[in-house]
Amino acid sequence: MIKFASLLLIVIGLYGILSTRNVIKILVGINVMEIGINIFIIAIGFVNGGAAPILSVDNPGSLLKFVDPVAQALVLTSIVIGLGVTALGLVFARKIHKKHGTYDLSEIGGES
Amino acid sequence: MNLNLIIIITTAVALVAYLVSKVNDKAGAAMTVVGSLFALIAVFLLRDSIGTEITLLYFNFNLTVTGWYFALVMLMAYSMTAFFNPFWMKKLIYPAGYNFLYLLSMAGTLGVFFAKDFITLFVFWETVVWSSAFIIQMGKSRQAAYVYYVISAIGSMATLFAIMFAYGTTGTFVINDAFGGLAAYPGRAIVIFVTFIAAGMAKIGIFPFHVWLPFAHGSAPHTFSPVLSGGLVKMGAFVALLSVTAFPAYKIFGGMASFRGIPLPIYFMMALGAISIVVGTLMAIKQEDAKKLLAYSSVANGGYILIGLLMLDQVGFAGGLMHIVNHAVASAAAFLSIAAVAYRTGTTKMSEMGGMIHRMPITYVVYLIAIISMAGIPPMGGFVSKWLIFQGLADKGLLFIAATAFFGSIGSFLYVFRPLSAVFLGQTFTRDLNKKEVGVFMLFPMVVLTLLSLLTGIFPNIFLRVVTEIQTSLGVLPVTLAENTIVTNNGFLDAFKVFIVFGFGFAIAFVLFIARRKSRRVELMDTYTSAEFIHTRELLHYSHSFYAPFERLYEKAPDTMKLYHKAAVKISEIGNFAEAIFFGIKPARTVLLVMGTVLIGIIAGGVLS
Amino acid sequence: MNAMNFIYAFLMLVFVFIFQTSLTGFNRKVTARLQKRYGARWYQQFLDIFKAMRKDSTTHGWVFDFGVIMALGGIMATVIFIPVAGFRAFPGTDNVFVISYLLAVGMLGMAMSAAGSGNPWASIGVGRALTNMLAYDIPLMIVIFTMIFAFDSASVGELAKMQQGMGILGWNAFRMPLGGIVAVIALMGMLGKKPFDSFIAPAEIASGPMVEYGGKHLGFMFILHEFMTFIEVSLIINLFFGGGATIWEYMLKYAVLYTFTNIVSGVMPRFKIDQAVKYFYRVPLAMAIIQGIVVIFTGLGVTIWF
Amino acid sequence: MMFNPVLLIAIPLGLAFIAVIFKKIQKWILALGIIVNAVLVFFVEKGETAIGGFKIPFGISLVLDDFSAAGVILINILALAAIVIAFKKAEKFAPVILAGLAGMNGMILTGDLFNLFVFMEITAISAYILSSEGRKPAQSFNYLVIGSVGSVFYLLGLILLYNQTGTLNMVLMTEKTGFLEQTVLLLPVLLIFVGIAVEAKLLPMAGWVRGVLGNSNSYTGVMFASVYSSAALFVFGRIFSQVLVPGTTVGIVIITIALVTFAAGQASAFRSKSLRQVLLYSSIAQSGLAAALFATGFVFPAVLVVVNNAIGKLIMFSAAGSLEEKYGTDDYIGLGGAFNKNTLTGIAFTIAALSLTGLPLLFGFYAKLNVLAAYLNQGTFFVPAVVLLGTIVEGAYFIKILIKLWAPGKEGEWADADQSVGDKRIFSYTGTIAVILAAVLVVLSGLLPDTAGKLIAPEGGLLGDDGPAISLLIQKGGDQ
Repeated sequence: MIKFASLLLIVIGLYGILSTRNVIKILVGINVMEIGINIFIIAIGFVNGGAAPILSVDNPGSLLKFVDPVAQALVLTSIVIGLGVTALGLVFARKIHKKHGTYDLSEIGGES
Repeated sequence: MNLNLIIIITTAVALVAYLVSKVNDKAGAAMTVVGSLFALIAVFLLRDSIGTEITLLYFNFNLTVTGWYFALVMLMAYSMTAFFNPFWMKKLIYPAGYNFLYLLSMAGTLGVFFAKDFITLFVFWETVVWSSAFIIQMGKSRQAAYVYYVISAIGSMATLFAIMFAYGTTGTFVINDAFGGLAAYPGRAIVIFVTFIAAGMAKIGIFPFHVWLPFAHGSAPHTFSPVLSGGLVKMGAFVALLSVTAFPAYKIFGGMASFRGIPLPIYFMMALGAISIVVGTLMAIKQEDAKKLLAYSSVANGGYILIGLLMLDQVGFAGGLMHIVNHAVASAAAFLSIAAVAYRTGTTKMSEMGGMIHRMPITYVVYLIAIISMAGIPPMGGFVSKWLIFQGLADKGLLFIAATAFFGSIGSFLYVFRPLSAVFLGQTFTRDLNKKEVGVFMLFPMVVLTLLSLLTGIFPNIFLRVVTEIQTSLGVLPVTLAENTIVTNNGFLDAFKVFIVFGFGFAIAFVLFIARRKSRRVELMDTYTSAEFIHTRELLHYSHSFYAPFERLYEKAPDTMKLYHKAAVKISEIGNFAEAIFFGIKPARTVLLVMGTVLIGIIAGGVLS
Repeated sequence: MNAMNFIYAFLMLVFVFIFQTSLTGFNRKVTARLQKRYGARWYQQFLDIFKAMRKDSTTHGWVFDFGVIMALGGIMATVIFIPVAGFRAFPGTDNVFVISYLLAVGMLGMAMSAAGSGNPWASIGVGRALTNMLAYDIPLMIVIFTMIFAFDSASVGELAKMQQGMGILGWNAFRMPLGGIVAVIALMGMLGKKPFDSFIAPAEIASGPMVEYGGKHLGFMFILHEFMTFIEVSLIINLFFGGGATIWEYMLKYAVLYTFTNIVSGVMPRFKIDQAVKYFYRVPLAMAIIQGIVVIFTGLGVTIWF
Repeated sequence: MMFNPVLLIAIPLGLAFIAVIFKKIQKWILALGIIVNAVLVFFVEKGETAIGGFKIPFGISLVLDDFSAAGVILINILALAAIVIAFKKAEKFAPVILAGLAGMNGMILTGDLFNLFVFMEITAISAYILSSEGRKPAQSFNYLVIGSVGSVFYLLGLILLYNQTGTLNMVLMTEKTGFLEQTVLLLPVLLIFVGIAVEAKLLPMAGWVRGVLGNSNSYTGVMFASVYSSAALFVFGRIFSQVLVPGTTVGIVIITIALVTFAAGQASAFRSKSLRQVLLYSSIAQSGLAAALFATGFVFPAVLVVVNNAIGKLIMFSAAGSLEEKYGTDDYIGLGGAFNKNTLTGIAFTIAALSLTGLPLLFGFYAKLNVLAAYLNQGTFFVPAVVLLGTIVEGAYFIKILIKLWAPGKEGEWADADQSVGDKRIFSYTGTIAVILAAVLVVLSGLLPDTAGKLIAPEGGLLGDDGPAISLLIQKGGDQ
């Protein structure tokens, strides 16, 4: 269920990118997409009733009961990268505003 | 001296010429004379080593008598034209580059004629193409180099396709083996034949590839036009030759539908040659620029060569091979004489000159002999080769081709007479009254070429002996030669006797002429003008729109160049479309396109699987 | 090739000159009668030529002279190659291409000399003459080409001989009727007879190429014209009307054909030059091609068809 | 002495951080990093290297086979050349460039699909920043958005694959996807394709290219057109020729897209009037060709195309950017005779253009020959025909530019040096030497194609058995 919800988030993000001309809102759309994909990764790695993938005295049991640790590692990296890209995007947004006085791409006209 | 050394030395001389030209451009130009004469003599001496094979880097050469023959023609054009080079250095933007490329392209042609495998052929071919394109741009038109390159590229790429296709089919690049193995694949063979010959057709200037000749020949530096028309065009003839001999076109298409013994694919090519004769002739008739006129005449003569070569028989084929020499000599001489005139007057427009015969009589004679040969009038070489081609056509009964050949032949009287009349005869323009004949250094090559024209016309058998050797080496029945006579199925020609009888007639007329009272010399302006007083020389010279009544008949004929323009416009439109669709400032559209791609991919994948 | 050949050749030239010039004089009378005039005497043409040769002349430079000599020389050389009733001064040189192209040397010389005179009328005339040539020569050459293909020979003498001994229907003009018609029309063009005379066009372009000639130059031109007429008519006689078994037969046929062209010319108006081209490329060219196709693809006319 | 390939990533990455700290000397750090990498790249150990002590299928590994060796050598040498040509333009971006280089080396070397994603993002971020040099923030933003969406798609596809196979290691992935059905693979492979295609410049995904490359300078142009693009194409090759070899259905889709890219790129370049625009469209076209080859499995010809394009665009983009800086325009019609006083640069530019067109005696001919031979040996005639038609168009626009830049003068008059736009020098001395060296390399490798082929593929093949077939044939004149 959560998988589909996350996919829905990705679609919402895409819709956001497609439907707006506002730079900031586009960035928001990207972020929504990224959150969607992150949740999707987690959901893929999730095992119902599984424990944290740490071998300990409490939890020496069968491997099948673990939640996939790789997925979680991936998400961590992905979040960091998303953060970087968003920050850079905001810098560009600021520059656009400085140069053109607007955040709206359709008001910029042809910047070639 | 072997071929490798010749190629290496000429390339080295090219480099030296480049460096020398940086210091003194005339000295560098002199190097081109030395280099090309060296190559001419060295290749001439290669006669004894015909039949040997040799390798340089990854190039493989095979010394055939065919290659030897073509190479001599080419080097003759190069070396004779080279004598003009020193006088034109001032006009060139890159004298050093010109001298370098001049010799480099010459070395390149050698590689083409002696190539044993396709890679060698193609590499040297393209070297010639781009080095000459860079020379052409130094002339009067940038457009010319562009058109030249693009048309050449169309031909080259088609040929490359053929080469690779043949390689894919037979697994070898060696010309004879690769083509020889095609007999088992007649379907592929047609594609390969048509695409392979394309480069040759583009180079000879066969319709519809002829558009580059008037541009390039007409606008190239005056010292390069003779090479283009006399020499480089013949490279195309070489490829056409390969496509009927190495390819064994007659053998491979032997089983196909044929027209009077000519298999249809070959007949189609001959028909293109015939169209070129007509188009070249008609266009030449209406040109106003002497060099453009000669360029179109090259188109027409290229048609003769192609038709002759494609016949691959005893007589017509010999005519085609012989015409290569004759046209090279005649057209180089004609271009050189126009260049000599341009050297003095600074123009090649026919309506801007007149009466140059009184200032440059030797140049006039050179041009006269050249056009007599070009129009195929005895006693010059051009007649012999055209005679052979006519005899070959008559033997086979190729009516339509022959009709165009006659048209081109008679039509050539019209167009070759035009520069004669407009540039050399008629009233001398006031501006040109103090002009002088060009110097000995420039007259020398012109006179040599003129003598060659006479030699081929009076003793054609000297050249035809080599032609018979070529025919024998290609497995064709050689043309029959008696002592002075050429014998064909339906007639024979004794060129020497024709010359003697002509001399006899001329002698009688001459005696008759001087026996009568000497006539009084009057000024050129002293002519019958219906009692009007005209003092302006320029107004008493009829040169513009010489054949106006005839030109009117086909002034609405479509221009082939438009076809290429249209293609270019279409490509630009596709480009515009792609740019408008794919590139923009807003990311939304691209994202949408990306999603669309995935979607279409999924649908296509679903449909396909 | 020995001295006798040259003597024969010279004698032939003399004969041709006398014969053709007389015939021209005779035809001047015929034309006059057509026009309800009395006309000059039959030897008037000789008088004209000799008078011109005796007069003073002016020249416009060396090419003006050289062109005249080259023209007459070339034309006389061509005459020598023409077989007359089986007679050839130089055996084995009567190839039809040689004859028709050697003729061009003479024409080129004439054109050169005319254009060298510096008179624009002359250049206009030359331009028209060349255009006219482009018009009539193509249909004729196609027919001749067909003939060479059919009989496997390009020798004018042999082609003439092949038609003899089969009666009048053996002539190529009847074996290849369309070709025969084309040949006669082309002959009109070659001779510059009306309706194809716009390159001389008396009273229109001040007599065309000849405008600057006088004195011996004009005399040369007259002689040249006679020789040229002989070549052209002879070519048609030999190729289409069976030549002649004897010289008398030949002369008779020749006189009839030549007079015929003159009579036709006498009642014709004049084509403009582009009209002439259009005409030749419509009717005679089509006929020539049809004739060619018939002969090459069916063999009709090669084997006699009755 | 052989070094661990991880140094190729670690050194520039480390220096990047150092450069951030020591801003004063960052340009020397940049020079040091690039040079060290360019030298080091010849002395790295072949084979698989595990990172972080994990055994190979479990941890991240670096793979240095002939393919990736060719890739990293090319990238690092190009990066060095780009710096040499326009050091002034590069020095203020020192950390970005170093990080980007680390990212690219990582992209090519890594044997792990997720790790590839990380390196691609590092590279992409450095590219976004470099693109801001064009002072067109909206274009940079456009690039950033498309890039981000592309990477999200890549990640999605990757996760779907991971879900199916349970691995991220490329070798294992190859094995496991072999058991899966084509229909199952369709979506993830397409998503991954789209993600990589953004950087590899295949057409619907390359909407950012005109804005970014069209405003590049003598440094960034080279970086985008030749360095980044080569790295992306090597990744494309690795994935689609080896890891996720597309089946017929996906293959047809990908190859069609690639060929459309090729055709549209050539057509757009043909119509463009600005030098950089011509070049960027030509780059797109070349990418399309390389991608088509990779997707068909012709790795060696594809690598030749990539190398040829990279060297050619190195020379041409730097010259174009420099011309724009010197004359304020890169409209080639307004630059008539610019090579008049820059003969050496002009010759290098000419050689590069002719090589891209595939003229003989130059490296490009060898590449083209291999491309054609690969297809025709296989019995495909359509693609060679498209390639050759494209070549005609390509030749047309390049010769137009060359003629314009070499021979100024009005139509109908002789070419005249006095008509040229000016005599400003295009490059500094070092820059001229660099482009001349690159041109000499093109000529030499064209004259000795067999040696060049051996350098690129020492074992006679890359990622399989598609060895340099033509190379050997040339040597023997086809006597086989």
